[in-house]
Amino acid sequence: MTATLPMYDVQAVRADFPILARQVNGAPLVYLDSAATSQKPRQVLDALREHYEQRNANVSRSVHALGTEATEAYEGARARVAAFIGAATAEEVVFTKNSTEAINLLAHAFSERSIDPRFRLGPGDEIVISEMEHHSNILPWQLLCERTGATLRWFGLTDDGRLDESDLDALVNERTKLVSLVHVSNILGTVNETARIVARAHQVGALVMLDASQSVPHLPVSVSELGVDFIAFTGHKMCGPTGIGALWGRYELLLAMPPFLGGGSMIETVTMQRSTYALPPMKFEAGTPPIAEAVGLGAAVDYLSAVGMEAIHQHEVDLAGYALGALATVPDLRVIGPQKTEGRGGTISFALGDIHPHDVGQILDNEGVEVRAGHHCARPVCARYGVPATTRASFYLYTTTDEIDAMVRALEKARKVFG
Amino acid sequence: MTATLPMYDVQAVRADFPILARQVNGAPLVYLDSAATSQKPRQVLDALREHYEQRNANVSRSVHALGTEATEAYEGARARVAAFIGAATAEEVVFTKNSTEAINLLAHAFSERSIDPRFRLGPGDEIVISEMEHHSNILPWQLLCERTGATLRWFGLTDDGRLDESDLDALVNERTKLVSLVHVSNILGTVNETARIVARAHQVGALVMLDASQSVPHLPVSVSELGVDFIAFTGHKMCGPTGIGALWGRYELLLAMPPFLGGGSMIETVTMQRSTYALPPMKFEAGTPPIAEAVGLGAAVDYLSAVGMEAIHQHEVDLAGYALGALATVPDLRVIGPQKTEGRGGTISFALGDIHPHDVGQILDNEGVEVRAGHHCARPVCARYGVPATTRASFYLYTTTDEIDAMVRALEKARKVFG
Amino acid sequence: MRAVDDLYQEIILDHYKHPHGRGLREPYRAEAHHVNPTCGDEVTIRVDVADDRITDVSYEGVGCSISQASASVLHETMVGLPVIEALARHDAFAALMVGRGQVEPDEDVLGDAVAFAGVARYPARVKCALLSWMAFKDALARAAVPESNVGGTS
Amino acid sequence: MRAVDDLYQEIILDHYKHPHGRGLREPYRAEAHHVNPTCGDEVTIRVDVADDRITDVSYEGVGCSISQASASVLHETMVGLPVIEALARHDAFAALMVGRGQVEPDEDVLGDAVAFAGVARYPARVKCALLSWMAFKDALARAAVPESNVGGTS
Ligand SMILES: Cc1ncc(COP(=O)(O)O)c(C=O)c1O
Ligand SMILES: Cc1ncc(COP(=O)(O)O)c(C=O)c1O
Repeated sequence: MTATLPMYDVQAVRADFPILARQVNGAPLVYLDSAATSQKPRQVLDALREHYEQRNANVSRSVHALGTEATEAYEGARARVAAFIGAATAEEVVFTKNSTEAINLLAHAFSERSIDPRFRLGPGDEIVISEMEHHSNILPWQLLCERTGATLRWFGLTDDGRLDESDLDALVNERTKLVSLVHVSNILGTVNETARIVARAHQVGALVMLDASQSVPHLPVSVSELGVDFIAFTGHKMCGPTGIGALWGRYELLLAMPPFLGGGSMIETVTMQRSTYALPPMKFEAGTPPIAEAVGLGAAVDYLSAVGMEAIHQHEVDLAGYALGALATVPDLRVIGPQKTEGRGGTISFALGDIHPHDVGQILDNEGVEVRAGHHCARPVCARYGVPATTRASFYLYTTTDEIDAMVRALEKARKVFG
Repeated sequence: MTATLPMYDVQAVRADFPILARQVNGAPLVYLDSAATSQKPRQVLDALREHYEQRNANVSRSVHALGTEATEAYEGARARVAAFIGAATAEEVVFTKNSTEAINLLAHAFSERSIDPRFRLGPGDEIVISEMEHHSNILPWQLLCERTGATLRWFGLTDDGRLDESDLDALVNERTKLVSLVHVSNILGTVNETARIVARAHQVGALVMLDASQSVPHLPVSVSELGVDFIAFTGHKMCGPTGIGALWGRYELLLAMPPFLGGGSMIETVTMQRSTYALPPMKFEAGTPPIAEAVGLGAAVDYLSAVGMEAIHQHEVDLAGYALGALATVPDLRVIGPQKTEGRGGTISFALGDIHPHDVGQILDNEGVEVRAGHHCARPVCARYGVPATTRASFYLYTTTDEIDAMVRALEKARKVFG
Repeated sequence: MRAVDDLYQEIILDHYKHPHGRGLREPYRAEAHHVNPTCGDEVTIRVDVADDRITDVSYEGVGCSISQASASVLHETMVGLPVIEALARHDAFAALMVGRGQVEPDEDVLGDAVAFAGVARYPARVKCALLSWMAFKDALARAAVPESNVGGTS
Repeated sequence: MRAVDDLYQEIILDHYKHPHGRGLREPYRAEAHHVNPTCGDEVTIRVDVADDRITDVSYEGVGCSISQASASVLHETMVGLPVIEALARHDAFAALMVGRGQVEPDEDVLGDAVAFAGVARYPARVKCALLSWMAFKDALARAAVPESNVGGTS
């Protein structure tokens, strides 16, 4: 077990995150809940403030200089986000308020009335997800199936926390209209291999969406290499502000989709009788968008790129290896999800004997160690592995092995109190 | 004409807004586009930064101290916003990304499948809006009528820029399910009297929504006094951040409405087969909400309350009076909308001869005067008054009579260039 | 251990490790099932009533020490009480829980339940402590209506 | 006047006040209607072509000085050109407009249209300058397809 990770200056990174200097319950903050939301570097907070103090105005609507500067900042952020995920053009990036809205936006493109057959969905048609999904990639499809009479199907999970692809050809078939899968699990840490599933989906003419909420922040992601049709991700998990997320989609598909929210800025022309719509991405950005938040996300993407996504990913894999080793020394501790670093990221769920995760989390919190306890918006995963909830530690670019040590020490205390 | 407005210390207010120290095209910034978006006081920017630097965490999901602090900040903001609009309880305030989402949320509550008859909508049923609406209060209803086969009807406008209520009893009738009206027009500045319309709507069993995007920022608004069922408003127009808005609704109605976006945090329990939903407001807040933005909006509401909504409104009425007087001195200038201060706010649209508003706006911008030129997302209003677009000056708590004078001087230049 | 000792009082840990009256029993007049949506904890509560007195509170569920102990204390403190007193005790407990540490607990009304006073300073855990108590109140309300949803869920 | 003089060149104001070739005329091979959704400006452009040459560009619309003058210059500069040169001129103009002031205009290719070079530094006005030119390109594309949408909208 190596306690030092060469080539990656985690202390320099930490110095950029003001909150890491904080104390919690009299102990230094040990923030191990980045899968819920990440902390923000000074660079992002400065960009937000500078935007509001220097060029705050509404976008896309004014001829005035302030409005032009705001629009350039907003569209500039779109271009940077597009480049970050390897999109063909900036126009393929639709800003939403979070991943959840992005997924719902896509879900609302499907209906029985759709003119484009790819988005026509009714009884007999199928949507395929998995048992590993976050609720935000379950509920929109359950609601869609209720609206349309289509059928929801899903991949099961193997005992070691991976997608069970044994049934692939039966599950993804001629009736399948969309396969929507989590790229990296927010509870198990699993990084899903998608190539076979994408190939099969496209073979039967289905579209493919990846819920990339936990991959875009942590790994180099290229939509063109993935070969998928849509991805969704969210700013607050990738060093950006809350209130912003994105749907990326192939432009041709965005063109074919009907609008979702109606309102200002998504129109071409409006009369009381009828209206026509703007082109994507505007068509999907009704109302005043999260302007400053987009600017903040642009700054976040710059920050992550400067550190290097490859380096961040390697750092997290190293931390995961270190943590799996350290957790193995805790009696009665069972890791739920992949036990090795292969095909996993820096998010680890576990059970500590039969101590309830709330109690584990509370004792850890008392030592300043912030982990999450609960079902992590992925109840079906908990059900699959026979636990009501888990304790989850999740790492990011600023996490250190010392913090993992602090967690392990606190776990011993939890065992004492509830032993 | 009084050039000084007693009892209101506009210079003290201006000192709180860092952007007002800026230059535009070599001239001091004269920001007369607050109806598009307002500027932000230091107090709001400080609250945002402090949130991210001190208590950034995801909400409603963690037992840890940081998550608890973030949740209390978020729910505290909800309580302050609720108090600001005179809501009965904090749970009646649903946070959205902007007004537009709030209106769409309500629109999606209506369907042919609704169990509650108040939200059941199909062929033969009617939704009533007006010709004075912002596109964000037109498109959601056009799209809803397309989905359900219901009919959209609307109040016309009088020549002096007011709702034409002469047809009220025919327009709002037994078939009406909802009346959704703008409270204060973003283009004409008109403050709509709503009492008669609300009484008639309730008499026939219809619900009433007010688009309060331009009233909540500028006047004292009490939902209980208005007697309506829903209002929508948006943070960025009321000194708050972008990326946050709200739907207020009577709790009993929110309870009866189906969820809109599906995802994390809006559930009670989830299985792959089916899910149940949380109570309002959570039911409507899928995914990670705009947390820092809510905190910022809470700070904005505190700031506005400290200045005093009555004082702000009076200041704007005084400014409107001053501006109407000053604009009357400009040859060929025609105000579109109410010509007197009675029943209007501090937003004034006008035509300057046949100079296109883009050109007017450009010349003004060259002098640092930022007004908006266009249809202001209210094309039907432009059509009604026979103009393709207008030039619009809109005031707020930080606007001065000197700024209005600067605009009038710049209008003379526009006349020279295009005369 | 620092502040967390306040939360995990001896008496709470005792009830957690040795729950009283656990298990669902017959006969019962009404039942309620509550879920804590943020963590997935669940409880089912059955109430039996005779002559305006609580004759049994039986329960089953999954949850943390606080939610389990509070169900155990609920059983302990409610069985044998006149319904009207049970309601008063419920209200005093709920007021204590949402009081953010500002409400002075009255041991005469609350009995062992005063041990939960520390929970009020942990807003994230208040729902845990209240889970079974809220289900109890629901069940009791149903018990008051003759022939209501016996065995139904909330 | 400061920088805005760059934008409102004499020649642009001239075309605005005295537009050339304005009005919709017959005959025409194709038509296109474009709208600027942010301000509501509109233009209808008709193109007539004979022997691979632009024989007429007629137009009508509402809009600001920049959009009106650019339609007038479009007419002036395109009529009489071989289609292939018209397309090259269109592309040079579009490149100039989106060039943010970094593209050096070539007066030989652009003619009077060079006067619009200043617009490139006003991103909010670029759409105004391009409105009629984009409609022209659409109409021309339609003119190339025999029997296509004559009289249709974009
Ligand atoms: C009257 C009115 N309604 C609705 C809106 C839409 O608000 P938002 O763009 O924040 O959704 C606006 C402002 O743009 C408005 O002025
Ligand atoms: C895998 C996954 N999908 C979707 C989401 C939803 O993201 P958001 O809450 O920002 O909408 C999350 C995080 O909460 C997630 O981890």
